[in-house]
Amino acid sequence: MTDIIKKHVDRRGVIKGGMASILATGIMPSILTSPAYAADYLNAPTGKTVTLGFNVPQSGAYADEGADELRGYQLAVEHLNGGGDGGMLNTMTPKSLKGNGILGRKVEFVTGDTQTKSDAARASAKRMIEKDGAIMITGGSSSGVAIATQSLCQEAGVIFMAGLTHSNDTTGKDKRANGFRHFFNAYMSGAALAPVLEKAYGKERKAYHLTADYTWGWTQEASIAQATEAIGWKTVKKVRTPLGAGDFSQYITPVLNSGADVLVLNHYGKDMVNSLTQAVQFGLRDKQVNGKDFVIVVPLYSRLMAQGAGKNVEGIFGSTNWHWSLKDAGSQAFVKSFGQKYGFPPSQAAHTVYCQTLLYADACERAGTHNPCGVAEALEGFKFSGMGNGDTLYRAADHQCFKDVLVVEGNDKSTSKFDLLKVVQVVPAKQVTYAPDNPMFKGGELGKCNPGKA
Amino acid sequence: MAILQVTDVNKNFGGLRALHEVNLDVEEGAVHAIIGPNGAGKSTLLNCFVGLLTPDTGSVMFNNTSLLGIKPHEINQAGVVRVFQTPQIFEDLTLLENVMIPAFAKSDGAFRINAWQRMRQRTEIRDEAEHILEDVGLIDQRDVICSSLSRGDKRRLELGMCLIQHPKLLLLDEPTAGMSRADTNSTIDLLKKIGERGITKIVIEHDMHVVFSLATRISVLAQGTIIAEGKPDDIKGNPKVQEAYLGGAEI
Amino acid sequence: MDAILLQVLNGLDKGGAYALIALGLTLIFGTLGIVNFAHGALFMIGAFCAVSFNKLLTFSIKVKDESITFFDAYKEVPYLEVWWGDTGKAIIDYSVPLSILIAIPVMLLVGIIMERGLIRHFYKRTHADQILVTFGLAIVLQEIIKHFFGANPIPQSAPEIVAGSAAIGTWLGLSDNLVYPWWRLIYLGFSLSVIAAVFAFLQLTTFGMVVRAGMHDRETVGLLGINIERRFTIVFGLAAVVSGLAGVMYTPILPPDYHIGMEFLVLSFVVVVVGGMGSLGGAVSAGFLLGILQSFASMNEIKSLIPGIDQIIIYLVAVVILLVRPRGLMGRKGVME
Amino acid sequence: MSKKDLSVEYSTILIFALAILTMPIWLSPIGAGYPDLLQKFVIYGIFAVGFNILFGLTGYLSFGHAAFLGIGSYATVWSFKLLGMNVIPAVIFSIILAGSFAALIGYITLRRSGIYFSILTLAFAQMCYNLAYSVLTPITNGETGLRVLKTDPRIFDHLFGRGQVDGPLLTDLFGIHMTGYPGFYFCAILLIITYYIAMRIKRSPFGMMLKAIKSNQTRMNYTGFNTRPYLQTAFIISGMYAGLAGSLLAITDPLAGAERMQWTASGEVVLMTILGGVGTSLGPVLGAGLIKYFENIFSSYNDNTLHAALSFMPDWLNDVLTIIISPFVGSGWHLTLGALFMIIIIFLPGGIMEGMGRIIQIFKPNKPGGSTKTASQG
Repeated sequence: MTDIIKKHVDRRGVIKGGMASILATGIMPSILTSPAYAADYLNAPTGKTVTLGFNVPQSGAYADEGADELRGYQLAVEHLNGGGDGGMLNTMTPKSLKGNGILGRKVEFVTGDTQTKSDAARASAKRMIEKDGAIMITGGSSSGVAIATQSLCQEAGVIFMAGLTHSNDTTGKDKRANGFRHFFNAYMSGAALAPVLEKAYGKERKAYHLTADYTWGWTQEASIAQATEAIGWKTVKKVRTPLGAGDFSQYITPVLNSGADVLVLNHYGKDMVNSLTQAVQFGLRDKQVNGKDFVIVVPLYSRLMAQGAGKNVEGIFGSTNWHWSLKDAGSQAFVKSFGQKYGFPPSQAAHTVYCQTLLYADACERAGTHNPCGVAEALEGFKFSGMGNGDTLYRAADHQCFKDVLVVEGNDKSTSKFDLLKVVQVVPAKQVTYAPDNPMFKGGELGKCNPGKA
Repeated sequence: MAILQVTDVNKNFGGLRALHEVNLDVEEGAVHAIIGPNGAGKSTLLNCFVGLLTPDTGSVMFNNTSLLGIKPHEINQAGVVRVFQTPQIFEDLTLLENVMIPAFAKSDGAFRINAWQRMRQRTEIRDEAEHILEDVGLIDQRDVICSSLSRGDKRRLELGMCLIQHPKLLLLDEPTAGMSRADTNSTIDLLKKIGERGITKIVIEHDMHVVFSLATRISVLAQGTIIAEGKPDDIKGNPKVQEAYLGGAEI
Repeated sequence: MDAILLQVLNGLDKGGAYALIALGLTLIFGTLGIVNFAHGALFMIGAFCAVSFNKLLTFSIKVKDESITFFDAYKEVPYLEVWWGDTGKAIIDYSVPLSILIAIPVMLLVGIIMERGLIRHFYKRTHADQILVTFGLAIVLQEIIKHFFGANPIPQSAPEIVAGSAAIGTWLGLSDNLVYPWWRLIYLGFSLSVIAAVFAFLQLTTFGMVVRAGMHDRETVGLLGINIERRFTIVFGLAAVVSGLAGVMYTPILPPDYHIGMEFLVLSFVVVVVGGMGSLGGAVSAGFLLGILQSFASMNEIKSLIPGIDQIIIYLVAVVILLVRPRGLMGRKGVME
Repeated sequence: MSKKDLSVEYSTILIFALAILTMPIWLSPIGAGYPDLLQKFVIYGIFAVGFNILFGLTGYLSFGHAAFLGIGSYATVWSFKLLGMNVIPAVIFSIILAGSFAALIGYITLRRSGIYFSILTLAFAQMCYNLAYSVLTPITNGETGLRVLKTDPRIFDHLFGRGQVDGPLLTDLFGIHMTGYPGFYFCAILLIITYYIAMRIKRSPFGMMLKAIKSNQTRMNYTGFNTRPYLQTAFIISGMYAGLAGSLLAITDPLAGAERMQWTASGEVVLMTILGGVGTSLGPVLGAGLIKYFENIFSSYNDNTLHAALSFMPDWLNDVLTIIISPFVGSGWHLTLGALFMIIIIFLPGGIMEGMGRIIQIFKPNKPGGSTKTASQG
């Protein structure tokens, strides 16, 4: 009923908006110049603004991570609109962005709370699409939510730029044509970690896995087990633990007698904080097994988790997507603008969503349209650098970014509360790259891009 | 013939002997009073009739079928209906509803899903309920929620709820306990009036005024055994009863 | 053998925690007849007593790290260390056990304010109303804590001297692998002594006698002309202290965040109900029973037999017990039926 | 009861239907007039109405009703996967499956009453949730949630030559896609039907028996009723309502996640019902709407949108108000919700419906004899 009326208004708005942007920027509006992509797609921006949807957890266990993501987004919007010091706009190459919004339209945004639940995340994303007219959805801090939102965006016909999602499935068996991931994944964690672990702990190791009993946990368990077995380690046991178990003692004590000398914690967030804290309390790190020091590995780290686990993380290896202490120009520019705006360094969550927002905007500029199909084509196979992870490729086959991965260690000489992790090695992209038909990523299909209602 | 036959009922609570070899025959149409001092086992006996307690030994036969081991609602469906010592009514519902519900039990049985029927389609039940409310003198308050009734009115309502079921045997557990003299008298009148319907009644009562105005037969229970049984006049003069009541000033 | 002994210890330790959390809840249930969905929030406030106390102790001199220019990175040295050197350090080290001292008055106050300000107006209301109002309160308390402390867990460490594990196996001449964290042993001892103290208080004092009588038959006690209202307030305060202390002592095991109370809420209800409504002994035995069963169900041998059993064991046991024993282990007839 | 009652009944349902069907219009000004939220309003309305048949009428407080919601969703998605994207078999399949689960769980849990019943239902729902999240992943697709894939059999779709779909797979009712507004109207019509059924149940002899069980179960037994089958029936009916609601969730958005079964979801419907008014017909629908509104709209405010919303004010006032309001919206929406629970229940023991009743009382001319409570038909 009402939306029919609205659509009439909108059609007229398209022309007006187009005229306005000619006048405002003096550039030929790309809508007219790129006939390959229809101008009539879902939520096509009509006025002088374009709306992005930032869908992050604001309540629940990952609320702090969500808050940091929002900071990253707001910074990105500021920079896109030409505010602030420009951040990575100054370092990104190649770059089509001009600091005047996206395609001359001022960037606006709406926010929502995913509650780290698939249902709530989808409801929130739907609100952004249906009510607020968002042309792109981004965010998420767990793989379940990201996958659920990604498939929603595919069905609805908008672009989804994934936030924090580490499961292989996001760009594996659940990949979608409208979805893109900048963050690294469990396979990359394994591939990056294994050589470092081999160097530090040798080839003769027996690993015991504690794994969060849901899809992300399983893919990480499989990835790490595969990577470590490749360097000669044996996997003694893989034990699944319920999500949110709280007290892990009943899963930790069997480790003592298992003959294993490495404990791999495939946990994230609160589960990881708890299981690590308790494992250390059980004296695992003081133990000697098979004549070697017992060690713990946490394949996926985040600074907030390290903060939660306190000094228990000291000396424990893990991997991360990005860290503020990196010295390359892109990272420095981002840390500088983030630090000056908020007074503390950004987390990897803030970094990945900042990059995602910029990458989306840049793709729009290059495609000359917001049409998801155009944007997707522009992103596919896009090679860029200067965004903190070296030379990066957005692979066309699965919409996954291939870039350097960091192996980090809990800092035992931290000087401030931000200085909890130190970068041990920057693993080059080549080492973590895999074929699109790798068995761990098989089974899915990108399908065709969906521009929404025509 | 006896509508209710109680044979050799024994009931012990732990070591306490509550009922011992109780035998009781209630004739159809009778108003049979069971009297006795506190703790004599009157309520225990009544509880054995309605499935609240199961005797250790003995039998309770109603119309030649056993009442033991069957559920309370089955006993009710068989025609044995009880008025409780503290009124058991539906406090959150209106008086009319309170009386209509038992009528449904009578007409629709122990369970029936009549979820699509409108209440008003059951005018026969409604008319009957209004009639009963008239009988117990509460028709003016038919749409009042019961929790606001006085205790005496609640008792009368409960009596009405039992009457609408057309019981074959009505068990009355101290129907006038805690009532004023005026209320007691009006209850007696009411019970007398329904007595004309030919319902067999067992009455447990302390108030001898009530007992002797109503009962056609009396059993005296003391320390779990029946010590005397007979017509009211016989009981009045019975020395064992006098003794049981310690002088029996009331009698 | 070791594995079984360790799981028994785990079970006892869990059981102690469950019992302690359930104890306060069943006290409130039994005496006040209140379905308190804010009980988890009390546990959470207790935990944050420890956090705040630690923050207070580690109030620091901030020295700007000049090497970082983009944002304010500080080297932090707590004032206590500056003033008192190693003594100060030691005090900070003991912040968790020391925070019990402030948690007791704080929790008592919280409990009394809650009871006086809110709960007492709900004694006569339906359970549904009680659930809604206490649930609302729990959310409000959580959000307030989240506002000040964030959503991320905040680690609290046990004192250095008990940070490691006790070599139980070596003492007993068994395997070296039989070790157990000191702090968990302390927690077990602590929960047992708190439970004992609550029982002693209820059994040996006249106040306790009245409360027990109240749990048995609230109306009669009211009729005896005893000022039951004031006692209710104190009982609520006591329950708040017990759950608060459980929270304080649990912080080194589980770094607290604002949501920690909700995670224990369902569990504590299950424990109380399995134990039987209004029965303190029931709650304690149910706590230990569920703790031990949960530990054993998580053993690899059993998990491989019945996959996923460790995820549902608590609920499964609850169902079985409630079907076999209609009012839980030690419940009485007519309480919240 | 006369013809007048009958016309009251029909006009009630007519007004209700009108109000529901015009929601897209009158909810737009407060920012709730978009399909997804409208769908959520009516779907959770159905859930709460069904829950109220059990809780409101019999007083049995189930803390595990979300299990049936989840089962309904899973059943629907499986129906899509196996049979095809038509919603009719999906709805029927869900209701039957949820009803059977309710029959089974009810058979066990209804042996107990009061809090023991609540904990038993909670235990069953939590078992469902925990297993669905992990061990049962082959059936439920665990954390990610069950979705329809192009590779699924969808027998009937292929049979009728609609197997190959170019775009996304959409649920349909004989060609009409059940997303957006058509989806809303489909759900709305079902809400109106189920609301009418619930109203009829409440006013039927059966409903009266349920109310009588709530009031005094002992009396019911001694009045000759076998109460267990009554309770069992009520439990199954409300389980079927939950199954329908779950099915509609999956129809309007073909994904079934395990979180739908968690105790917090069961708690949510309890809160909706109490907030709206236990035992009233309309209350649960209002409660559901209010909670969903908070969850979706209040959570979406941030400083920017607040500034924009208050832009009609002078700048300084705008800034001050933004600072004051912002802790209560966005990430603080839980705080507002919690405070709202407390305020409503402290001042209005009967929930929103009591509040509305009081407002109506103010405008009504004083009636004599207000001291005696009379039954309200509602």
